[in-house]
Amino acid sequence: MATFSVHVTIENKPGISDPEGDTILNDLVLKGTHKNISKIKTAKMLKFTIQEKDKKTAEKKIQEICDELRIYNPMVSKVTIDVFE
Amino acid sequence: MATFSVHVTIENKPGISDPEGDTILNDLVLKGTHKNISKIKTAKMLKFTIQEKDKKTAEKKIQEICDELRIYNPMVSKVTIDVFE
Amino acid sequence: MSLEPQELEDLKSKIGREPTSTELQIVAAEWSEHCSYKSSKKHLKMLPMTGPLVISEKGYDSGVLDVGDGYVITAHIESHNHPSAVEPYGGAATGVGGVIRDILSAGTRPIAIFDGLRFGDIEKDQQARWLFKNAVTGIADYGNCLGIPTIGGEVEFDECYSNYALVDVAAIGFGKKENLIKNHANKGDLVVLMGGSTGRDGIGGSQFASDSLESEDRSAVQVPDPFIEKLVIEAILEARNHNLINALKDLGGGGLSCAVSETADTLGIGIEMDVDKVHTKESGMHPDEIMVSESQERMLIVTNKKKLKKLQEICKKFSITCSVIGHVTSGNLMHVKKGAKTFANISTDVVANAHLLDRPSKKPAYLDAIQKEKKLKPITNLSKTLMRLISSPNIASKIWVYSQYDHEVGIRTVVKPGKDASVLRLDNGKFLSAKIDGNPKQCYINPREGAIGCFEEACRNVVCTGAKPIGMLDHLQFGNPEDPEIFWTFLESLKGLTDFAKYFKIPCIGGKVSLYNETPSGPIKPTPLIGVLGLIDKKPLIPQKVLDGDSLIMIGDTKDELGGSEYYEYIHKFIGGNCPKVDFAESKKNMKSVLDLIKKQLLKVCHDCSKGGLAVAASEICMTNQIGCQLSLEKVPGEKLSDDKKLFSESHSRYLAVIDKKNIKKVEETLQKNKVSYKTIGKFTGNKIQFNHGKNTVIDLSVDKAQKAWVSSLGELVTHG
Amino acid sequence: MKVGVVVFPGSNCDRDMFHVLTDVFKLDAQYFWHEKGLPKNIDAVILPGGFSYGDRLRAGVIAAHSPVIADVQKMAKKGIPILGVCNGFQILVESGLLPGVLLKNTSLNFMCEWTNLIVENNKTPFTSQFKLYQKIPIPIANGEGRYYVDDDSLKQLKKNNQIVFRYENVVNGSTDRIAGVCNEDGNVVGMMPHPERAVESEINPIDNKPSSLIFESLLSSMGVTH
Ligand SMILES: Nc1ncnc2c1ncn2[C@@H]1O[C@H](COP(=O)(O)OP(=O)(O)O)[C@@H](O)[C@H]1O
Ligand SMILES: [Mg+2]
Repeated sequence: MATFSVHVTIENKPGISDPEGDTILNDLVLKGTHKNISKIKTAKMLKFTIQEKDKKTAEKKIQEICDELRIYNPMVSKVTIDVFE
Repeated sequence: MATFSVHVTIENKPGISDPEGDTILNDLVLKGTHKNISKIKTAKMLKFTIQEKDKKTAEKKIQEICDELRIYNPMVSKVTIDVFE
Repeated sequence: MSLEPQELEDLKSKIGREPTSTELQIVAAEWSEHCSYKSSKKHLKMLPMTGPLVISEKGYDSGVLDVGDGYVITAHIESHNHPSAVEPYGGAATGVGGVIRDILSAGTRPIAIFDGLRFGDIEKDQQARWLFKNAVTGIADYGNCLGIPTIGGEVEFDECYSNYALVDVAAIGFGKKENLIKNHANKGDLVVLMGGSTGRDGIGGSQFASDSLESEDRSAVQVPDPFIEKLVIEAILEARNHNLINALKDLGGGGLSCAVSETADTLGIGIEMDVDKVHTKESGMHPDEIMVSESQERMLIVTNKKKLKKLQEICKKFSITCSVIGHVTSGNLMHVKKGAKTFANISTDVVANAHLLDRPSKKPAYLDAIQKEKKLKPITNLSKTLMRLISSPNIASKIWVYSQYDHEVGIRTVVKPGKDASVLRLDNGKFLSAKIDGNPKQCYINPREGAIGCFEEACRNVVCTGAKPIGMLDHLQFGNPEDPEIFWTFLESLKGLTDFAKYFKIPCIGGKVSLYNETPSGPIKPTPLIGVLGLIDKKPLIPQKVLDGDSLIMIGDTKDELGGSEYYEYIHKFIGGNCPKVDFAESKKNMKSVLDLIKKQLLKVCHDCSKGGLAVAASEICMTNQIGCQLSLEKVPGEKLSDDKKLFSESHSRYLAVIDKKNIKKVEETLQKNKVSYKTIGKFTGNKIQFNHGKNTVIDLSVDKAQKAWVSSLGELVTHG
Repeated sequence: MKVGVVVFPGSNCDRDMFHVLTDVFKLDAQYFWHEKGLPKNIDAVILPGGFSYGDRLRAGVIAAHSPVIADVQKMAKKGIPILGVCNGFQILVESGLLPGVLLKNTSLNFMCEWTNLIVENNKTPFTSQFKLYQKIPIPIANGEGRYYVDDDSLKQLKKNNQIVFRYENVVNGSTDRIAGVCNEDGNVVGMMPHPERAVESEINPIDNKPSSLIFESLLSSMGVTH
């Protein structure tokens, strides 16, 4: 068994609006001197520490947990899973 | 000029507690069948799309923006910046 | 964290030996200004603390008032200035958490929160805006999650708070008198720590609060966990219902050190405890760290062996950890062990009773010059001036703030925020009215009269709802008390408050002193904050819709008192002048008359004149009712004054009352009988706010336009810069 | 007639709801802690508002995994009236009993204010006493109250008459101004505004009668005449 750090990034699916990202962009960033930013998207990340036999299984397990426990809402969000050792 | 995607991950500094991560772990994940998870940490991510001449400058610019606009409070949080092309 | 050299000597002579390192930590925490009140305690005694409704028993961290029929209310006020200045979200949130636990520790359920917020000039200063926005979110996230309504407060901006923040929070609790915790303990009783785990976060917080910001201690950042606090509240109240609690104490500044030593000292017992039994966030914490950690959301319970099991069951139900950390001993020693090894063994009356100081005081040099009036630039367009005031951050509606707070949860809120005081219904059919007020601009110019003014203003706000003031909370916030000039302003404010409280027989039921409020550019202006609680036996005045043809009566005299006014400071950028003074006899007469009128149900709306004076108060009635008003300045009661002074003077003891035509006669009868200075000064009609002087129109503003600016300008400023 | 009020860790409108059920409408109400099941003799279930599990991860998602939800699901199938208010609505959505999802308000802030609802479906056990399109003055208090469904689901909702309440004006960016929905059978209803805060005239500055009809409807659906 080894310990893995698995990062789950939850963000809105394309087409779903992200008022928070838009607000940070329009009311904060573009009001300043930084005009070369064209988009900001927000996401939430969960960093799991998991004991598993290998990287692959760790990823699979976390994907299962995310689906089963509705860590993200599939109607509006998608997840990306990255495993680190 | 090229377009870069810059991911800013904001999370509590080590030693500063993360009640949300604890609740997700204790009240959701560990209540299920997944006992091999030992820790969950939450983080927030902002994905910037920026026009810059190179990767290095893009990273520097974003760091500046985050500091100047107080996107995070350095007393509590730390940021990690990753640049993608 | 350390003691002053002479304090160390004092400690050594009291215990007759060298203190251990743990003892030093414990004593330093407990003897800090924040926990010991060493600069202020001798003087605070002057405030009247008793009265027919006051219930005082040992060990309560909040004031208790009997509201009849077997019910009590509890109240307390706190600030979290230093933490909020560096981490406004967490600082403000944990401030709410702390004051709530004070209410809980008397055995009452918290039913309302108030917040008083002060920052630098948000129009110019981005840092101030950031602090403000995050402090509001912190309070919202915490109070909303607990399900305790935040029903009132105040917001003020002044350059004296640049790079700093004053975040004051007050809370009110309610319960049955028979359910109050009667703090007691017997030898062999168990000492239980319940709630959040103890961690390295917030180590040295109370010391931090007693230092000025430069020496900031970064470990003092606390992460709020309102979810645990909510569980702690429910678990404590359930345990109280099962009579499982002999004594109860919240953990605040000074952490376990203060909670254990103060509990032992007030109950006249000793406590032996083992730091290994404390549930911690991380392993390897040193006993010193465990004793002074200010981790949030913790309560200390004294129970006994028979009750323990049930207590543990309740904690388990709510998934909160509870650890038996020690037991009650005879004698008065606080004995801290780690396993078998002793780390501290010291008499609690030494720990809990710091050497009180008699600090020197001296009238500040600036005070004489500042009360001189200055010749001001004449203003040609007073409509524009009023419009600017209405949209200014200090006067604009605070709806952007209170609409982020759940102010309805608990279904008690009869008069909602946005008017003067808010009103809650109580289970015995009575109503409780409350408001907090401060006014540093006036207190700076005249510390004594300014403080009295805050007290009277809070009373006025409560009186406007039909409530008789029954109790007061004071929060005295000043700079470094070691500076005699600052200490003088502290004493003057305190004396003023004492005089007013005695004259009106309003007991002080609690308070807090916060010193060392220094910003990078010097001390803050004196900022006493006064909370007043009022009781309504029968019916509150719930503002009714103002209609065409209703009359506006002004009660109370307008005087040449514009020192510290928004008109002088915001419009003319002039700090100084004649500070408004409360005439006690007149104040009493006016309060009584307003209460009479409300009791007789003769008023539709009652609003006090405060910031921005008559002009703003009358406009507020127009804007909230979306109706115009024609006012005659020559009728305004009081001294002969220029139009601008009549409009914007901030003299105290003044009320505006809206009256249905048919009631005018009866109203006048009452006012004449009470020998009150009053006049009918206006009539509601149309859609313009119009102030006339004889035939001249001095101010002419569209209600719609004014209302839009008043409602939205603060939110616009915060969100869009 | 027994109404169950389910309490989750962090529920905070449970006592308000209980007061309204028992003191105002004289119903026999009982609290049920989320870890236990519900007895068979319950005639209606209410999931009150609050911050179950501190709204962590997403409002309602952790509570949706509570043991009690399995029983709520069974009762829903049996046609027993179930009402979720605010956080209760979020829990019903997260447990799949109601369609859609509740997102952060477009203002990004918690919003506590009075607003008007329009009754769009008066065939549910909680709306039967309303006239269609009747107006209800009522307070909202939420941070994640923006109802969202995609276009196809919205069509479905409309087709099945599942939209129960709409806001009169745009309040928080909800799809089609939706404030409350029901399941296909109509017995499970979720709404973001708080009817329990609006049924007593003392605390309702506008008009307490419309909100009362929500509870009157429940009484009548259970065959109680008031
Ligand atoms: N920080 C705040 N939190 C909650 N309510 C607030 C806050 N600031 C102002 N309010 C509310 O807005 C209204 C006006 O406040 P304020 O201008 O201080 O009143 P007054 O001048 O009567 O003392 C009051 O109802 C008050 O409770
Ligand atoms: Mg007022």
